[in-house]
Amino acid sequence: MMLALLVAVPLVFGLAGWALSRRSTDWSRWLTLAANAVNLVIVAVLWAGAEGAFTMGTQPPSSPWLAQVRWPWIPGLGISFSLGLDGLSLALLALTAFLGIASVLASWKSIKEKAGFFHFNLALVLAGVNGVFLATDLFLFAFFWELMLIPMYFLIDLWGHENRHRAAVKFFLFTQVGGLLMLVSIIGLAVVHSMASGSLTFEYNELIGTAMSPVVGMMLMLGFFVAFAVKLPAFPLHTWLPDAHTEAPTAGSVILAGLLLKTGGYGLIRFALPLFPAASHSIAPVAIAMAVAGIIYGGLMAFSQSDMKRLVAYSSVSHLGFVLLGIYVFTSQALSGAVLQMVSHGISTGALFILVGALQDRIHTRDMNRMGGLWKQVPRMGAAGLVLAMALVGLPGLVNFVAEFLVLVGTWKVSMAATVLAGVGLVIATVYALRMIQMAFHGGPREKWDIPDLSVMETCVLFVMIGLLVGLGLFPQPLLQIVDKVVAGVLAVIPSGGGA
Amino acid sequence: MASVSPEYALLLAGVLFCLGLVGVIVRRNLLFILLCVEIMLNSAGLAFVVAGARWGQPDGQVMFIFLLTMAAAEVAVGLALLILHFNRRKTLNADMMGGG
Amino acid sequence: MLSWIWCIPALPFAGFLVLAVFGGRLSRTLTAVIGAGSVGLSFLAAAAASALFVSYPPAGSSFTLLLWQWVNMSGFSPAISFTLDSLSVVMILVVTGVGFLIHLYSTRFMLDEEGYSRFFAYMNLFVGSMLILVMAENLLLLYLGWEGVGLCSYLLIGFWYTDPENGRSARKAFIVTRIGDVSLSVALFIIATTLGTLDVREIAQKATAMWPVGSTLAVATAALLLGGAVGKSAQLPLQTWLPDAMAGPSPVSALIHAATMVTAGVYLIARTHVLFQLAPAVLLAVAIIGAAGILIAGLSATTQRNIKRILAYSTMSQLGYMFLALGVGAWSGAIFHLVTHAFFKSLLFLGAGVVILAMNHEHDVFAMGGMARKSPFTFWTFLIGAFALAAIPPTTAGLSSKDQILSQAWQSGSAGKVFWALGIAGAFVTSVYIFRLVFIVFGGKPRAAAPAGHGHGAPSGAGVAAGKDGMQAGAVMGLPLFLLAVLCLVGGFLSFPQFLGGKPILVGFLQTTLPQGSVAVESSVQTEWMLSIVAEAASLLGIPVAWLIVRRRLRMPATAAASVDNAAHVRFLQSGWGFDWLYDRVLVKPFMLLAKVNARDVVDRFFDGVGGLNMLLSRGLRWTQNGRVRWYAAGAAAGAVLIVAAVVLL
Amino acid sequence: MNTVFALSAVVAVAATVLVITRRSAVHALLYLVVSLLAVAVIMFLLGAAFVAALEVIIYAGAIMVLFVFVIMLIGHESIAMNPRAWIGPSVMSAVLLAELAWVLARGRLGGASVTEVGPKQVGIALFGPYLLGAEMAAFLLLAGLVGAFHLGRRRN
Amino acid sequence: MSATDLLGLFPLIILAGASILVLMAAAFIRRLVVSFVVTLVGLVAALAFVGIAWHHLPLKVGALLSFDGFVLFGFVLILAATVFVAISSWAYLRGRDDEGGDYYFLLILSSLGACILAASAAFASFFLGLELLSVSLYALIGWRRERAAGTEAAIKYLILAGATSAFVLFGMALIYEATGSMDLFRLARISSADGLIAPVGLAMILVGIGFKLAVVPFHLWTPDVYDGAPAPVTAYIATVSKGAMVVVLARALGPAFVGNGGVSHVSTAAPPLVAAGFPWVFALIAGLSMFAGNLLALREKNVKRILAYSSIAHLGYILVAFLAGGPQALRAIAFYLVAYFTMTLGAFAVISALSSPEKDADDLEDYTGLAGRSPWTAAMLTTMLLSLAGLPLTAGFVGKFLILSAGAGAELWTLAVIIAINGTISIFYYLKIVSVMFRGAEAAHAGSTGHPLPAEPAPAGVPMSGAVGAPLLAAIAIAVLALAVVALGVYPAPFLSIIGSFTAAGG
Repeated sequence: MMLALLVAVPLVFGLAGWALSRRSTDWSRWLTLAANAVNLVIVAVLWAGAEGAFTMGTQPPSSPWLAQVRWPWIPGLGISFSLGLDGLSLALLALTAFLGIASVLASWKSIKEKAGFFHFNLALVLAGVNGVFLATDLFLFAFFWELMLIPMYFLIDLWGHENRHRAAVKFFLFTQVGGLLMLVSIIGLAVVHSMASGSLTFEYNELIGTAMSPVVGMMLMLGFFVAFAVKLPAFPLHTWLPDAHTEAPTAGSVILAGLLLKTGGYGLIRFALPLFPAASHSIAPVAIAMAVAGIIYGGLMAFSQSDMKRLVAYSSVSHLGFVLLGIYVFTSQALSGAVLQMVSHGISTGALFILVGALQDRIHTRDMNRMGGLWKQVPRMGAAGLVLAMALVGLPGLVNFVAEFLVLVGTWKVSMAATVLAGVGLVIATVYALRMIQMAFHGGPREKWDIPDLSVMETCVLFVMIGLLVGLGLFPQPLLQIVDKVVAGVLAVIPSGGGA
Repeated sequence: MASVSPEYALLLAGVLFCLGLVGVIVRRNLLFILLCVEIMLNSAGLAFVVAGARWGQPDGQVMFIFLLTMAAAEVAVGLALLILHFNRRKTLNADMMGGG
Repeated sequence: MLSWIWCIPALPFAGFLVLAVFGGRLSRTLTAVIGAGSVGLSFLAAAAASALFVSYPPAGSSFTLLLWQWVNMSGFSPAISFTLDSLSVVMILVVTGVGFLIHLYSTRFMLDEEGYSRFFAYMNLFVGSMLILVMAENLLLLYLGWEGVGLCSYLLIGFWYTDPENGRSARKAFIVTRIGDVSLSVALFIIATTLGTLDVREIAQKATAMWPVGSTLAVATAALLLGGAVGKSAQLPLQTWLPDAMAGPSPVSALIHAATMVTAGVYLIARTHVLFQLAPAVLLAVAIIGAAGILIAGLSATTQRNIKRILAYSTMSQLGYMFLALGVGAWSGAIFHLVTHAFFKSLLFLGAGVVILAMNHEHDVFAMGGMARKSPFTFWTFLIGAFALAAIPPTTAGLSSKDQILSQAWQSGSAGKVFWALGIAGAFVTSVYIFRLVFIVFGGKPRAAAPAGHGHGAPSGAGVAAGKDGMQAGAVMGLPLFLLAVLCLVGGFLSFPQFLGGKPILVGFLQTTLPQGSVAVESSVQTEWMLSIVAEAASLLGIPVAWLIVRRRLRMPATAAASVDNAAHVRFLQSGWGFDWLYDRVLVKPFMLLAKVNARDVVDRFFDGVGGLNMLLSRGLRWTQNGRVRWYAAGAAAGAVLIVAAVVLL
Repeated sequence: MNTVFALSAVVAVAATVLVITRRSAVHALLYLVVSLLAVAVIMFLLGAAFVAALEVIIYAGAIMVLFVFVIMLIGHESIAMNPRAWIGPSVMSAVLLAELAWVLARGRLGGASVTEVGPKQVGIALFGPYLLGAEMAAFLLLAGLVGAFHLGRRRN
Repeated sequence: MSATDLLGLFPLIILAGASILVLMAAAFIRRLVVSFVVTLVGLVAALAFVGIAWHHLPLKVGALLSFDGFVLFGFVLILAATVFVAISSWAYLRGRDDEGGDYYFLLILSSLGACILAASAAFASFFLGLELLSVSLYALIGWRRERAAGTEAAIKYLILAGATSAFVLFGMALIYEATGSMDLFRLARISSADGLIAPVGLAMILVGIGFKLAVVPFHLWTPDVYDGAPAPVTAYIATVSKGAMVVVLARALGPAFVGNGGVSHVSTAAPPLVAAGFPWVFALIAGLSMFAGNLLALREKNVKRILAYSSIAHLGYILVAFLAGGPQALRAIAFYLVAYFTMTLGAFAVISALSSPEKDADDLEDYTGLAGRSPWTAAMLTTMLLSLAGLPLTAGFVGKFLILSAGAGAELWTLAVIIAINGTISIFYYLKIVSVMFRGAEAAHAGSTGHPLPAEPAPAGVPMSGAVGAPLLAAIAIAVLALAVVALGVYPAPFLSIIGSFTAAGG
């Protein structure tokens, strides 16, 4: 019931806000904010319940789910509206609600025209993302998966920057081709299952463990893999990301980087691995190679950008390489690290985009060649930028470090080469992060800017996010504990998985 | 009434059909194109008659009659359109038609 | 009893937080009080803790304070926990003690700079991180402090951020050390995955139990740890960042790039000496690196013009001594030299700071001169520092520690003799470059009139006026100089050579953490005498040589001087043996090129191609839509032909 | 295989060829009438006297007259054809024809003879089982009529 | 035939009667509204009688017509579509000095033809229905005599329809000659046993079918005719004439594919048709149609032509399901037809609502800033386009899903992947239109509107503005269609069960 609310609340509030925005656009803002607040509360309640379940062990060992909802939807096709919550979903749902609030606040002033429609789209994306994180019916999953795209497309296409139209379409096409292939795979899986069991169903819990020939398994798995690799984005399929990130409005970038990319990693952990353990295991080397390539290539690209948002975008490519790496080495540390990395990257990059957005609102450019010496002007921005740059670097004390370290520790057992190369990636991260700080805030002012420092609201948002980064950096354990069960469950089914 | 092998008659129909087809594709003059369509239809009719004769059933001829009516209707509308077109464009050249 | 030691690092952090949040709105006085005060308190706490530790030694002569479990996973559960043993006690005393003095000095030195609070925020953050580094119970926490000090070093080198050149130096420092850090982190991966713990003590036990001496894993681990150490301690081959790091304010150089951070590498090796003992090859490498470093850096120092660069190279060469000590297994000797070095090198830097301020931010020694007359107090303190560095009586600091190192080198097997010889040569070079500096800067009469400041931050007219002389600068800047000078004079007695009737207090104290190494076999008094006499001779010989060099150089006409300076070997030495040039060609340039070439993601071109292909096909197909009914009919006919063909043939 | 059939077949083909090659619409029309008559003869030979008559009356008569009217209305223009335009289509239909011929050849050539089907049977069939069809045909004509009426109407 | 069998005829009879009535009424009262109302009543009545016939399935009227659930489903589809076309035609013809009597007459007749086609059981009825449909359409396409494009479109359509009908007829003749049967359902049982003549005949019939479905390579006429015809008529061609043909195709040839796994299973005890390589032909046609349609649309700037091309692709999708065979596939086809009808009708309804007497609103330019001028219309059109693109919350998504499942069920993996790829390609041009609609709105904000249509007459532009008569009705129709699209997309379950009963009943 509560799970359904997580999806319904943003939807309803968003619609209401849109409708009321004819009267005053503030309605849409407040309502979207409220929707996320409500969601945050719900998540908190669920989390408390989960903690209880862990401490008291009340959670039935049989089912991995902390909570479930299942209503008939299209019985004729064995499709039901079924949602399931476990630690992984919980962590990401929390992230969603949090970033939702952050993005609304961040774009409070900057969105002036068609604010009602804007916030409706925002709410719709969030609803879709929540749905993705909760769906345990594969059709429903695909449904939400595609659902996320449309409002995101509008966010980019209507409120984006110079080349928004091209970027929006590019984003849509890339994700769509993956999505449709995944749909084919989903159907294929259901068909294979029905041939074996005689009953057509799309229910995750029933499809799991479907026996199939290696070839079929590989084919179907590839469908999923491509979809998620595009979304993640993994190395050769990443090129939509820089454009989309660069052109999207601040809130869009935050959602995109903070949440949509996470759906890729989530999909891999939730579906690609458990549904096709054998195939996943056999493709692991490729995935690891892609991951490492992404880490290094992304860093290199980030270094060579002069557009600040592009730089951050490419840094995302690099950092999500760690997620892919952590997922496909099949060790508990690495996998937990990957999840942690998703959360940390969500927060840090989100914050970074908020910062860059704030900067762009003031000086109307993202070109770092025109910045420089801004620290004098806007010390608070500078300080925030510095901390976030350190998050990119993976400085200890911030959660990003814990995540990356876990991933690498886990990877070492499997592939030393990958670990070392990823380490090189960390050095490159240092290079581009410092370059960003240097070009934007340090050095002499290249142009005369006379701009206000962060507003109170922006400061608060960023302060909270940075606080979270540090807090989780020193106390990551609660989060790790929440996902621990999921990690164990996933690795249990992988042939060589479960490596301590 | 000496017997006529249906196959040869069918062959003849085929020949006529193909000639009509060639005409439709080759001729630029809309009037000719319509004529050629008529040839094709007529050959189809012939084929029906042949088939009917082959089985000694009236159905073939019935179909021919239907075909005849259809041809008539088609020609009526077609020629009307033709005139309309000619009055506007002052030519019947099919390739002078717009579109594409 | 010691459960409150968490506040030793906590105090500077608190200071940092306060300054970071309210920095802008605080008065300079208040800032100074908070900035220096937090470190001062931390020093008192450290002192108290040490006192308690000494008077009531805890069980196992080490006390561990577990704050909370950082990560808790099967086979990987590092904690946030501090440990207090003899080594860390020594370290925290040095860090907080010297740190406090330098803070005190800075309150005056930086007074005229803008970003006053920013400076102290960074400095406090640094002290905090350094304390975490030395108090960390497990290597992951140590790594946290390790990166923290790296960050602070970056921030403080680039403190005057408006000058891009400083930014460059700062980035260089961070990135180069970062390379070492990666090697260190890989070492951590090996330890974590194979030994299943990062707790230093457990590592010691398990490693000795699981890894035979010279086993691959042991060697690899030790080598990787060494990689980290050379990065931080600016030893070969990652030493190139330190001279550039002098772009930062003098107190920064004193604290971070002389007294504390750069010695972290030494500390790390000492901490994990068990692993190194398991890898003799690596241990030898440490010694070689050290020995080489002594000479390479020392020789470079003899040709520098920038006063701070001279000191920087000197630091590298002194760190070389420490590494040499570690290499020959004289752990406590290394730490001893670390301590004394902290005394005299920070003294030298602070003195240099006064001079620079007086010269209105002029760094070229040849533009200076006659400082002795202008500011006698600075001169005398600086001179003491110089003596200490050159290990010449009456100062004892450098003397005893270096003497110990050399004697242990001598005793450490066959290679030891070579190392000893190199050490002696190093001693000679040391006194040459330091006294060259002294003669040029303090001797003679003022050469170039103090040129206009290089304009870091505010015009520091007040700085010049005040900075003329430490004394006139008032107690605030004078006191630290004085105290450090005293420490240089007496510091050696912490472990005065026994044949001179000294007591190895420090060494004995460290015993509990660091085994005596080869010092155990105390060699005969005669050898001891012989060794130290030779060393002294070498050092003393340096002074006249330096005098000759300086005199010749100063008598030269400008052109000749220029030609000398431009001589190939001089420039080679000045450039620090051309390492920068090498790295620039081999690493930096190619990286830049790659980045430049691929600025527009080449992968994307492929996808553009796909899109273009679609558009191309589209255009091609549109050609079929030419509006000609005859053509359309032909299409249909063709279709008919094909279908019939398919049906007939299939 | 009697000569009459062969003869009329030849005539039909020849006339049709002329139809599609004439420049002048009137000539083509006349040739088409000829070919239709030939076809009528063949139908007669096939024992379908009734439709043979219809062929002559309606096709050669009524429909062709329509064409004549149109030609009178708009005067016949002659549009040049370029000879090379013939190649493709001719080849294509040749292929089609070949396929057809081959198929027929694989069939039973010179097989069963045909039986005559008189007008009576046709009438019975048309207004028996095909009654609905007749109705539909009626509506078909009506549709054509109305359509032509609308299109032919002058602007009012 | 018994009396109850006549029940099946009633809808047809009523249609015929209605057509005459319209003609009469037009003769006396030359008012557009009258013809419209009569038409509407006739269609509704026919629908009602379909409901009655529903309870007495299966019915067989002589040799020519037979009725089963799927046929009645087709009737409902055709009649409902005609109702919507009639409505938007009313709004469209208004102010084009036309009393529309014979327009509606022909509209009804073509629907009658479509119904006959759907219900046909013999060659004769198949052919007559086909022709009735075509001949009525000739005039409807060229309806606006003043527009050259219309006339030329009509001529093209007439010539091609005539030629392809000749193919169909010749094919029928061949089959009749070979098998002696003119039973439509005999087609599915054609096998090599019938010699080679019969398959060739079937191949020639396919030419005619392909022409009506506008699939490669018989698709070339589509853009010109869609462009030239009046918007409502275009909608009619896009939906009814294709739908009827799909129904009859599924009835006549569907059985040939039942039970076999489609192309990949040629060997397994497959029905004769399969042996004759027809599956390959269909597979090829389907794949080519998808690619050709979507690729052609990529660079198109004319909305009507874009929709023409996209319809080619959509028929390709349907053919995949047809190829899969079996009840699953039949259900998929049925649902996709409904979805396709709804969204296509909706799109064209918007277009015709936006069209001015001078010109149809078909340039992409005309849509810049639509969202700014009349947000509701823009929203409706967006819904339709997103549905055509097959995105969730719309019927298109579920439809595509069903098609894919049908394909996967028959293990037509290649075609399934081709669908996926094409789904992506198509996104590009659908989004292009959507983007333009909103983009201009921004331009309007910036002060420079693109090329806005005159706000009047754009009745649906302000559907809630209480405009009377035609515009209001058209607006309501559009709203209904949009709602249907969303409803089918969000909660298709009940509708699927209805379809299930249709396809099952007396099938």
